[in-house]
Amino acid sequence: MPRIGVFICHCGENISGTVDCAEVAKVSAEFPGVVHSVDYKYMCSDPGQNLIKNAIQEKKLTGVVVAACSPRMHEPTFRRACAEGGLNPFLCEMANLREHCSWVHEKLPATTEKAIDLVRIMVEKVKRNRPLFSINVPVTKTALVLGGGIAGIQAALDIANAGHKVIMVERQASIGGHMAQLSETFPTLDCSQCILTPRMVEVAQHPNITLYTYAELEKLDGFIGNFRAVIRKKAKSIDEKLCTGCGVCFQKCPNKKILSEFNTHLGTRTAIYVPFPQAVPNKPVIDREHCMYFQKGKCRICEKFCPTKAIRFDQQDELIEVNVGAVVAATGYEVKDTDFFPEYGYGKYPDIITGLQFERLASASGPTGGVIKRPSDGRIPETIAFIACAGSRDPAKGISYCSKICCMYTAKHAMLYKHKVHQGKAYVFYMDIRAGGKMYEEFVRRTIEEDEVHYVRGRVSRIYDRDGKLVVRGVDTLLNAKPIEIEADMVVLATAMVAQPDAEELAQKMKVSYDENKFLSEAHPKLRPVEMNTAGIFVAGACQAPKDIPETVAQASAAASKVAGLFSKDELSREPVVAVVSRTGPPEFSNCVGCFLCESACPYQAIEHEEIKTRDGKLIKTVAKINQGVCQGCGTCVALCRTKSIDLQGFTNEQIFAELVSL
Amino acid sequence: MNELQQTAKDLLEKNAVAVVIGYGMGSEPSLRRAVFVRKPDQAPQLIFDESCRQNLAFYVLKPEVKALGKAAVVARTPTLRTLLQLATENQITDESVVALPVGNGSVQPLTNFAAIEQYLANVPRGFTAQEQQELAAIKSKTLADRWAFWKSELSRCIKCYACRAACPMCYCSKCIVEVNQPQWVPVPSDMLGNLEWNVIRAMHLAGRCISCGSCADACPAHIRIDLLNQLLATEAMQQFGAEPGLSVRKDYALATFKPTDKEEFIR
Amino acid sequence: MTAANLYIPYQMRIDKVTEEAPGVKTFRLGFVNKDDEGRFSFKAGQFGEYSVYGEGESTFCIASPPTRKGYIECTFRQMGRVTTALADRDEGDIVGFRGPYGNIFPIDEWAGKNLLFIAGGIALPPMRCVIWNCLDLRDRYQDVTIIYGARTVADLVYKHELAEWENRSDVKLFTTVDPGGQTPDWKGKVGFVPTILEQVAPSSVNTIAIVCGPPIMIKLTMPVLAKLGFKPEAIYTTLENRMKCGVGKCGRCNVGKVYVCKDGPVFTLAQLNQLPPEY
Amino acid sequence: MNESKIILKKSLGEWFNMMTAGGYRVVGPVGQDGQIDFEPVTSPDAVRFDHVQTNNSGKWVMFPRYEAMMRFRLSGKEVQAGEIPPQAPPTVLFGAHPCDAASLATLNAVFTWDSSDAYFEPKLANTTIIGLSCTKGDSYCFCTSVGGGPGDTRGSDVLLTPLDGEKFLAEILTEKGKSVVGLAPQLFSAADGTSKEAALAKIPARFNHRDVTAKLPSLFPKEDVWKEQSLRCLGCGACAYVCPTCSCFDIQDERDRYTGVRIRCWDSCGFGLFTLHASNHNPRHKQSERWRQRVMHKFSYQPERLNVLGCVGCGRCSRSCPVDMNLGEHVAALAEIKV
Repeated sequence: MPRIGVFICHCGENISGTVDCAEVAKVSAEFPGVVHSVDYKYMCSDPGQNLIKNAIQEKKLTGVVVAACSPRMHEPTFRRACAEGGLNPFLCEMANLREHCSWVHEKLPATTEKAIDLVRIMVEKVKRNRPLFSINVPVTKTALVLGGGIAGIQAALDIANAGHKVIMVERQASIGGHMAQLSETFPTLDCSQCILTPRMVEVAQHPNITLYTYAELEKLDGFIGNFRAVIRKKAKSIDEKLCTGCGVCFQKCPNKKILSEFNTHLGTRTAIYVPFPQAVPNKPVIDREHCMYFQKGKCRICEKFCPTKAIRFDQQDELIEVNVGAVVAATGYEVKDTDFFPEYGYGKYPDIITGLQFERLASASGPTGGVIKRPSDGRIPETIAFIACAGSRDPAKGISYCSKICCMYTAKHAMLYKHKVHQGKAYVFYMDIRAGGKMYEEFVRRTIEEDEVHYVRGRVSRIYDRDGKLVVRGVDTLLNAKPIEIEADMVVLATAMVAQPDAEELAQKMKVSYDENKFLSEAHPKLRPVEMNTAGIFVAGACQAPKDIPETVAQASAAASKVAGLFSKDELSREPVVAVVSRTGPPEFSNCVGCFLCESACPYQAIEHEEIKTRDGKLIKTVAKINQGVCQGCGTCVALCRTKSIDLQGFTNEQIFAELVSL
Repeated sequence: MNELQQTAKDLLEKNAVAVVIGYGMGSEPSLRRAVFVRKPDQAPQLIFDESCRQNLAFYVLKPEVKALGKAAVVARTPTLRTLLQLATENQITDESVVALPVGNGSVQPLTNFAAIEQYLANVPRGFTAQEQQELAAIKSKTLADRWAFWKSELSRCIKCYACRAACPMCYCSKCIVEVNQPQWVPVPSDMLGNLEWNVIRAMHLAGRCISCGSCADACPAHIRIDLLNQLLATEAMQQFGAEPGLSVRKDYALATFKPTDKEEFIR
Repeated sequence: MTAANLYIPYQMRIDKVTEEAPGVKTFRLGFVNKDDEGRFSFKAGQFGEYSVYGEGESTFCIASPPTRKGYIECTFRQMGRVTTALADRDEGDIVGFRGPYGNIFPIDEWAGKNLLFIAGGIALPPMRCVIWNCLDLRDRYQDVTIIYGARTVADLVYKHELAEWENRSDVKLFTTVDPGGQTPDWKGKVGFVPTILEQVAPSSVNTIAIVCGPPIMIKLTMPVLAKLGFKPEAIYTTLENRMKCGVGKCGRCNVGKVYVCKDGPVFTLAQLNQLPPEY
Repeated sequence: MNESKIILKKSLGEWFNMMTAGGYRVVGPVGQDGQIDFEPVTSPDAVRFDHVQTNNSGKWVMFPRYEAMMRFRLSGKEVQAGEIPPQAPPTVLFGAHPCDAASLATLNAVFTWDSSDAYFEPKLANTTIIGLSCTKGDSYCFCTSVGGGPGDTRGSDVLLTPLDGEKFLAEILTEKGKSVVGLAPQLFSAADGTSKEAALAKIPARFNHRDVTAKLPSLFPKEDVWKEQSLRCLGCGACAYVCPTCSCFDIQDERDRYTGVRIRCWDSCGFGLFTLHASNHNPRHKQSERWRQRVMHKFSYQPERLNVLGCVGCGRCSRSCPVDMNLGEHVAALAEIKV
């Protein structure tokens, strides 16, 4: 029979005020297996802990139940005390007499009876505890940063500056992301590119950062500290070592009419191109879809003119396998197409544009050199209407959330317009103004009051063309719901920020969860905002939810600090509360029948396949195996397993069963 | 020779399979029993008619039958669905089994799971009118009456486990009733143990059971275990859209979460 | 306890617990009720049903010799539900015991002969009873040779008694561990039991061999014994089929027309050769 | 002893009432078609006479599905344990067919072999069997192949044979039988000499059990035979549980908090785990080996060891088999094999 010690804490008056602690101790002493039972005023105090340590030694205890407060509070304290007393710390259990009993009941005999029940349950559990030992997992101190926007850049630089290696993967030919497309940034109106470019260059030059542009994550396996990523480096069709970035190639490329993605289709580019002049790396790639050679088999003009002979038409995609210890997902967002708002006429009228397009028009490096011109005829608009919430906050259109930045950038756009077109009239249609940030409200007020932008609170019902003017029709709900009609030369829609079109696919590749809008889900919305539910994967920026730049940068730094924290140790030590698959003797070797239903249930993808083979290598059966590095001990697989082949260490079926039977 | 017999004979002659698992004459004129045809000239033993009820998919997993080699199974719709569900659960592979669909005219062998999926796409499914009526009758009972009904049914259980043995989805090498650390289900057949056994089995089959009825056919005490399983199958269908055995896609209702899950039971 | 109802166990108190090897323990059990002790007697080779109240019964041999009065000992490996619960018992705890059941080693018939004991791993306990029984009656027998092997040094059970036998001049003891199972200071042999038996090559003349071990060891040892000239009638072993009742009723240990609990557990190889190989 | 009398069918109800009044629990075949079983008779009208066979046998009267033997309580380091005395209420098992009555000899042989079974023996001693001859059989019946017959008196204390729709010939065979008849002597009239033979069902013999017993040891090694026969066997325990002679059992502890009972309950040699060692070694790993054990045990081991046949030819195993394993057919086939 085990030798269990029971230690009842009064917690001052907290427990003893309602529970007869001496009685609990007395009754507990009679439980089968209990050889020692005492009560004490403060078990967590030094003398209290000494009671436990001494009893372990004097009574040769094989298990300890401390009946006190929540294990959240003092389990580490008492487990440490047990360890110091020479008992494996996992042979110590706590019965929560405070939160589960004394605090929630009145002083009645039944309260003491419940306390006795709680102790008895834990006695029965601890009898079946087995010594457990922390699991140590080695850590590969390299981080994989997915995405080279401002979130990825910030996270990569912070991690790299903390002294760890970083591998950055960017899908486009250049890092920079959406921030590189922006003109000025609210609320300070500093030039986006001016503040971003130095960071981009720093990334490129950082000795700790390896940069893969024009590359994507192909596959991610493994677990915290030990991921294995496969990166697909798409064929750039140039030899990056030889290319000097001189630009002759794209000057000579005959196909100049390709709509530039960077310029939001408001400008053009060539088939061999760098996305924008400040690109990092500043080396071109060939867009094979538009390259005449790849499409028609003829041309090769760039090759002819390349002074360093760097063009490689036969280049293939390359798969690179890297080992990393942590992953930061910073894959950003996309702007919602407005096709789904046919009443706003986007796509039908060229002068109805998105906010991001306006950024390019307003940008000094943009297609118009910073002059606000109508895409249709190049005229400077005299009247311009901005429509906020063009898609956001509209469950009927499938986007129920607020895109968060539109109020601010719309104010900024209106302000920029007024700064550039002094005589122009600017209208902003809005639902509410959400300007909750440092200096944000002041910025909006400035737009309204100093720059005299007309803010109209109301929804736009329809936009249509009348003699070359865009008639914006809506309701001004502030003036007795008066219908309002404005004849504008240009309309800017603050379209919703949405997840990248392949966000779901990426999330599945990384085996992390995502919400109904395909934004990646953090582990806890408040307390673990940068961790994902798969340990070792962190999230930064707008791939998690719409965010502005300061928030994105803050989250990126937070993710980086989490990574740096993870990398501060050579090995991860974690509680051995993980699932295990039982093994038996031959000929079955395990009760697991390999149905792998647990595999689809595991939220952490910790279930692996293990082949059991004979000595001469013949496959006997394939059974489940838990990757102890990945397992978070949630127990879902245990509940699901029909043959009870999976057990959760520290919370075994036998223990839980014994707890229930003892009630 | 009819088409079934001819098809079986061809498969055996071509060595496409080592055994054809089918139905043959049983002890009584009205009874059919499983036969294991291994020689082409035995093919005339095979019969198929209304009396052929057993879900032969069970035998695909039986070690002694497996040892004979690749098998063709005379398969009614439930059997086909069972095969797909077994495939979903990694118990059989495309290479281990050929299905001979019966009951729909042609006996064209289905040599892979994709073919079975395709075949099943055109087969009507759902409970029969009689089954639906029985289910509705149970559901319309008051809780007390329902409890009384099941108590009376399950009190007859002698824990012979014929239901489990006959069920092709009960393929665990060590069933939970045999796992004794802890002893999940009391060993003897008294009311508590009977209830626990039958309820646990029903839960283990929820979302997996394709309602072939083999359990009830096998029960020597004539307990309506099939009703219990059908009730849970209905729940799995209504709550989670679970229709097991229609594809090899892994979407076990109890293991996966879908935003469309109703989860009315926890409201 | 009523003698009339054979299913009701004697209550036994655990007087001493010895850790023999990883997962292997020996309990010394004394009768709680002295009347029971007075009624109780057994012979070498017999077994019993040991129980933990609330967990069930488990079958093992009586590992102490009948020549040591006042207690019985059992040695078991923690494997299933009951043995796990047993392993959790401590000195002073109460367990149940039904027995003795089964037949015996015919040690009286062996008088005047050489005895060769061959055991592997956790199968020494069934043999320890008869070894001590014979050693306690040492002058009745000629040479006594013991060959005992285990997977590793740690897995050897009764280490203190092995040392005692080692030091006795009237016992030839050969201990061995499987290749790879030795420790740096291991002084015994290294090799599988059949190999060591072949090396030691005891004479089969006027010798009884008693063999006990895992099925694979038995299978490989028998041909060596045959080669050494042992007749099937001179080779004894004890079977460990699954049992519940211990008295030939529950049907579990039935092999051919034999019930291991009643006709065994002790069999000569000659008898085993008559049985279907279902043990 | 063997005295024959006549009792009218309409008098049976009164006889039952007298038995109940006399302190007997009356157990008989009751239930709906397809689900007729031996259960305590609450109303004489509920007793069935027209069935070939009950689903389950009446062995539970002597050997219940579940039986508590010992209770215990744990506290501190102490255990209080006590025997649960056998419950053996005086019982009349009414309407057992001759095969069922014959099965008692087999059960008795097992439970009294060398040591006495405190739970079985008093129950058997306190049970009076009022047998009922068979006037019909079906293709599963093979009592005549195993030494029995539709009018066999073995095992019965009183054997009733329906002579026509109205009256029964009552053969009073034992003292126990005499006692139950003595409860209501007025209901019995002198026999008129009508032979019961004409009323009995005709059950053709399918094999000679002595030949089978003699031959089986030589069939043991013929693995293919057993494999082929058991290929469709599911390995369920239905056959063993409905069998009147199967007596394998399990012993288990059941407990809640700190009190519990040690019980015994039915088990089946058809289960894979029946012989599984704790080490996971299983002497009868394959279903074919377990099927062979079932046949050998009944037709070879028990006759050799206990001098009783382990089968009474009631056919329940085959009737309840989900996959139409037909014992009579299989044993007949074994009898045909040339060795």
